[in-house]
Amino acid sequence: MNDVLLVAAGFILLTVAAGLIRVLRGPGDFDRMMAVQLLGTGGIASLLLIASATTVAGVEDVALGLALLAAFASIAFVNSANAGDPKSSEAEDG
Amino acid sequence: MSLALDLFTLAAIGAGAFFFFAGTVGLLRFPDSLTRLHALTKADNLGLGLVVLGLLPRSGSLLDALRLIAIWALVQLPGAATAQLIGRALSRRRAAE
Amino acid sequence: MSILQVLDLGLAILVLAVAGWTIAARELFASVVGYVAYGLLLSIVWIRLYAPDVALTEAAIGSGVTGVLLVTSGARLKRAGNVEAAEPSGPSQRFLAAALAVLVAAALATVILLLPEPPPTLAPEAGQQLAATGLANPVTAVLIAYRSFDTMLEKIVLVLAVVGVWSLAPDRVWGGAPAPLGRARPEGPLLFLDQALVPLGILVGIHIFWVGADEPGGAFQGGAILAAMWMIVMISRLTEPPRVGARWLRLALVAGPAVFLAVGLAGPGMGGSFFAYPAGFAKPIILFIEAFMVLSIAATLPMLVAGPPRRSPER
Amino acid sequence: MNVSSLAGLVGAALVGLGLYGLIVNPQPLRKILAFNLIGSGAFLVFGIVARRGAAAAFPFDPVPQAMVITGIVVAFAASALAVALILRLQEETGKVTLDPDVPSKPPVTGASNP
Repeated sequence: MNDVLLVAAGFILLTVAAGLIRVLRGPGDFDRMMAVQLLGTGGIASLLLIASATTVAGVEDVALGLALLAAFASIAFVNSANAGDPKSSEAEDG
Repeated sequence: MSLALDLFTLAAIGAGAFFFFAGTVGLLRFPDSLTRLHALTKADNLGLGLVVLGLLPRSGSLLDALRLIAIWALVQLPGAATAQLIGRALSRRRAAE
Repeated sequence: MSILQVLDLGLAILVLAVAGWTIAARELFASVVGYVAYGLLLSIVWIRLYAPDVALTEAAIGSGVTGVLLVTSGARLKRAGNVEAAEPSGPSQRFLAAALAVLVAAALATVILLLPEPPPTLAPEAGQQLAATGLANPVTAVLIAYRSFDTMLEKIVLVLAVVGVWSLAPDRVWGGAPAPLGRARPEGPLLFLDQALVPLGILVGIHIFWVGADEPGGAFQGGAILAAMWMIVMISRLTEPPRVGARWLRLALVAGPAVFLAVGLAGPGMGGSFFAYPAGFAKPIILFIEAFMVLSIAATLPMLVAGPPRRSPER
Repeated sequence: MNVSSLAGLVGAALVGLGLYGLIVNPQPLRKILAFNLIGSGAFLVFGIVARRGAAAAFPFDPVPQAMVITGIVVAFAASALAVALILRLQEETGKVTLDPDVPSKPPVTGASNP
């Protein structure tokens, strides 16, 4: 059973990592971000699977933290990504 | 009983892995950013949700099970919000063109 | 080869590939996106090394907050516009750099393959006294009890970094607020996150600090999550970075190291020597110190990301 | 090969990659990023020392792990200070390099001292 969980973890990690080709190709900043968001969710999924198979204690809390921080990174990225919209790229006050 | 639970775990995790696969294929093959966003949100939501569902019978206590569900819920909130933000920014850009 | 070994090898290749991308990418943004992905993968590597505490710290500070610092400042640099950088390196310089890098990496790899056998360890020593601290998480015990002096000095380094960043401000804006983190116009989904995610995130941060005594987690990780939540609220412009002259901010910044030092100085009176905790009261004292450290970290990290003051205090 | 030497070799390779990026890349923010790669490579080496030191019912040696945790925080503080210096340099001179061959420009914003 544990081996099956590890295979599933490896499969999910590999697929979402293949999605990182979007980071290479772009074309836009948002496409890159989407690939990282998918990696974040898939990473959390495979983390939970690996933890369940190898019995590392307390990994649920790590996953909880990862979920929050992946969210934080995506929000900051949306904030500074280039949407090509001149109005929303703010004029900073000095 | 435990065989049935194991089968349930296998089925749910397999389905979750399938959704991650489908999401990645969509992310790589779909023609523009909005359709890619569509693929991403499905994988995000259902992929992790099914994996968590499959792991529930293996969690030691009720508290652990609740924690797993909380992880899934916590991923959904920002997932939905960033999808909205990206979609809005993309449609603004489309309108500007 | 077992399945776990295949998984480890695949993970190693992935980490190196993404790290290579962050070096090779043309634009800063693409490179930083790669860096955050790299941090996520590295957390999984840390779980495989049985280091969940480090996995959480790496995800929180190593990748998350550093990534946000770099994209935020990249956007500020771009906005200032017309930036002259040095010429890209020529082929010969690239070759020399690559040769040097390979040499250093090879030397390090040799050292790793020749590490002494049996490996030296402090784990038994750390385990022996664990019961006296009342903690169950040995990493927290090392941080706050056995090597407490290191951890306190490290908190002071954080305060010094804030002083260093602030001192780069021009005189006329001294005491004012740093530039805002977000765009001018708040957006609906961000406000939704402020209402739904941030309260939950604050709970999770406190939870991770609290369970850090017995399970993976602790002051650094919990504080970093609270810092991230504060930054989300600043990005959505519901609140602005505070004036650097504000008294509450300065108290929050120094509270961690100050309380830590005070307890350490009280050591000779209570337990016999500098930084000795009295027997029986170690756990409550450790949690007391950690609570102030959480506060300080939650205040320090956002101020480091926000940068020096940019608005004059009168405004 | 077991997981700890594999992770150690990854750490060594990361130090090499980061060093290359640090020397070759002209953009200063990218240099900071490369520097962080070197840092995480060094932390991984610490990580395998911790993993190899498993003893007395712990699957790891907690001392190196605690040092990595403080190290990550200090590395972030150093990055933040470096970023602030770069932004200030750019504000003062309009360039983001210390290379004397690149001509400096008058300040772009009015935020500098007279």
